[in-house]
Formats: sequence, C-alpha cells, structure tokens
Amino acid sequence: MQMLYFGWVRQRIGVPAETVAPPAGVIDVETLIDWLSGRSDAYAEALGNREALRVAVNQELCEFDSPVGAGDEVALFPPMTGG
Amino acid sequence: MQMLYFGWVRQRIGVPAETVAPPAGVIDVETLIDWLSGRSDAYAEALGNREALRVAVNQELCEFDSPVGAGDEVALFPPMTGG
Amino acid sequence: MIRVQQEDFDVGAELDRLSAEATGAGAVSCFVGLVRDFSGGGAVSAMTLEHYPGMTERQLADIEAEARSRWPLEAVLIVHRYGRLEPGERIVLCATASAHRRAAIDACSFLIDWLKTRAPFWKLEETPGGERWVDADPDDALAGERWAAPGAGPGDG
Amino acid sequence: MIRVQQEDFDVGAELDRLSAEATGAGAVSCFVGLVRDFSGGGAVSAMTLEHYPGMTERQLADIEAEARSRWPLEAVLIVHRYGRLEPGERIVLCATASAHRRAAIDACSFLIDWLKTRAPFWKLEETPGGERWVDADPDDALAGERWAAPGAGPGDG
Repeated sequence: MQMLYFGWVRQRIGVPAETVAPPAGVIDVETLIDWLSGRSDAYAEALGNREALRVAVNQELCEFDSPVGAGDEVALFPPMTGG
Repeated sequence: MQMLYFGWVRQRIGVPAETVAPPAGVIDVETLIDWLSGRSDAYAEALGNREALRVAVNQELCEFDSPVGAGDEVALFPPMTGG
Repeated sequence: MIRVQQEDFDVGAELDRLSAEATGAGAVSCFVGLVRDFSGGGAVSAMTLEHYPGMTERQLADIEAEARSRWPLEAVLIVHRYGRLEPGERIVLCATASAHRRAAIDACSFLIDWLKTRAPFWKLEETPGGERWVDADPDDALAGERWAAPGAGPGDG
Repeated sequence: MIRVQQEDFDVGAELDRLSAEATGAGAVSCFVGLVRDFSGGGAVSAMTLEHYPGMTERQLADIEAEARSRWPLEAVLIVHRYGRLEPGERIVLCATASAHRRAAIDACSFLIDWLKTRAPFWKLEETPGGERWVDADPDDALAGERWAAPGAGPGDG
C-alpha cells in the first residue's frame, strides 16, 4: 500500500511517502490509522487529532470507513487550503 | 439653455446639441418637453414616448418635475445601456 | 480610479497596476465586457458606443464611491470605452482589490450591474438589416435594483 | 482548462486566450488570488504551497466540470501555482467566459469558493516567529457549502 502525507501530517511523520504492508486487521481507513499510530510517537502525534485529518484513497476524497487494500494509494493530510 | 440629445433621441431630432430660449411657461422638464415637441414633427416624434425618455439636468439624472432655467444644461436620452 | 477612453486597454497591465496600488490585497476580481457577434438572434458586425462626456465621468466616479462605501476595497478601477468597436473587442473593465475575496467579488459584480443602467452610454449596432439601437434590458434594471439596499446582492432577491 | 504550475502566469495573455476560445462570449469574469504580507495580524515574508500531484489535477478538473454543468460557459480556466511565493505574487487565477455576465460572474465566484476547500494544497507561511501552517478557514467551508445545491449562491444562505 502506498502512503502519502501532506502538510503538517507529512512534517510530523517526517516522510512525504512510504510503502507499507499493514496486517490483515487493517480493512479501512480507520483501522489503517490505528495501525500507523502504533508505529511510533511521531505517527501517534501526527494522526492523533482525527477531526483534523482528511483522507484520499486513490486520489479521491473518502470517509474513514472507506475500505483500503494492498494496491491502494492512501493519502493523509490536514484540511485543504487551496485558492 | 443648453440642450443635449443622445441615442435615438439625438438621431430623430437630428442634432446632438443646441441652445434654446424657451418661453416663460417652461418651468420644468415636463413643460420643456411639451414646448420642444411643438417645434416640429421630428421633435414630436423623438420626444413622443415619455416612458422611454430619461433626463439629466446639469449632468445629474432627474425626474420630469425637476425645475429648469436659463443657465441649465439639459440632456434628453433613451434609457442608458452602459457596461 | 475611472477612465473613459476610445482606445483599447491592456487587462494584465491594468490589474498589475491595481495590485501594486493595493498592498495587502489578497484578492483581485475583474470583469471584462466584450462586443458580441450576435444580439437578439441577429448578426452584429460592429457597435458604436455614444456617451455623455462629463456626465459619464461623474456617474462612474459616483459608482466607484458607492462601491468603496459598501465594501472594504484597497483599489477600484473602471475603464469604459466609447466609439466604434468590432465583435470580440473589449468595451469595459471593472476591477476591485480587497484583503477578502468576497468583498472583491461582490463589489466587482456591483460595479458592472450599476454601470449597465447608470452609465450614460448608448449602443448602436450594425446588422445585416441596418443600424439598430440596443434597448435597455429589463433584467439589467432588476439586477441594478437588487443592489439598491446597501449590503444587498443579486442572490438576495 | 486547468493548469498546475510553479511558474507565474500572465493574466492578460490568459484572458486573451480565453476570449479567443469563447467566440460569442460577451462577459469574462476573473479572480486572482495574491500572497498577502500579513495573516492573522502577523507579518508574512513568504508562503510555500505544497500540493498532491495527480489528485490536484483531478480535483481542479472536477471543479471545472461542475461549473460547466451549472452555468452556460463558453470557456473556463483555472491556473494554480505551487512552490515558494512572496507577498504580492499571484497564487491562483480563475476565469470564465459566457454570453451572459451573471453566469460568468457566478461561475467564477463558485470556482474560487470550491478551490478553497477542495483543491489539495497546503500553505506554510514564513513569519518572524517561524514557520506556520495556514489553518483551513471555517468561513471557506461555509462559502463552499453554500454552493452545494446546484443554482445556489453565497447570497442565498
């Protein structure tokens, strides 16, 4: 699974992108974030405030109950500030 | 009194501007138009449809009951189509 | 600032000047009116804009002042052309700069709506059937009236 | 048409191209967003825009398509920059061309409102106190939501 991070999520995690292989229990965005948060304090801090997190799966905005799988590109980021 | 005409009012009257000396009974825009309309068929035709006439006295938009006097600049024209 | 002129204007250069004048503005909104090649279903080969020199400048300055009184604007520009113009040519530019985009956009929309019915211009179209004066559009009068109350906008009607 | 680029753009040239593409358009509306030299009361010396390549283009194309589905537009242009920009520099251009001014103005207003909350950009400001991520503005979310129903506009809320 290809992870992408932007804004302060990227800054706190410390990398803009990485390939991850989550365990079988990771079935949707919610469980993916739970799993990532357990990897280190940096992840826990970056992903701690879920109200302030937005997610895109394969470049489409999604809710936290959206399913994710091995071949997906999953991006986590703060609310967008375009324009 | 300095008269100015624009748009189809100018075209029908045939001149863009003229100096006129109306008689004493001309006290406002209404009586001025009455007097002008009696000058010729061209004036009568140009000024016949008062719903479609607009007036400015000294470059300010006015109603037909606005007073006019010897030193004024009075413009008669169709509704404006700016922009 | 307002200008009434026969010659064309350079939109990019005008907006650059406006932005330079408006330090602190994060938003520039602009509207450009062009001569169309049709009108009421018929072809138009050219349009001549006649105006009332003196009164035009006064009316445009009044419209600018009204916009500035209603919105926090850093800069305002109205440029209106007169004379004979062909399809595709620019007729009018309205531009506003503000710290806030809603103020810039609403004020620009207001400027063009009020110009339609308050700027002393008259348009004579050249068509295959001869010359034709452009009638005032009742929708323009309505659009103008909707701004009559300060703070009102076309969406409020 | 949409473009995402690091380099600056020439507003006049962009609008000329848009108008040339839009024969029959009598109205061109445009909005330019600029980097401000302050934010929340503090000085800003520069702003770096980060974006999500690929998704950005998809989102901008979706926003353009939505505008075209709502208004009769002859042409639409969105140009959004990324990278490090200094105060006064252009960030974004939205432009629309239509036969009718109301359609051009409303569609342009819609484009910038939706860009604010739907275009995947993030802004890092350089201030005397250090770097600071720009928070999403709740007013921007409201402005975007007001367009949620087709035909709706900021004035309707």
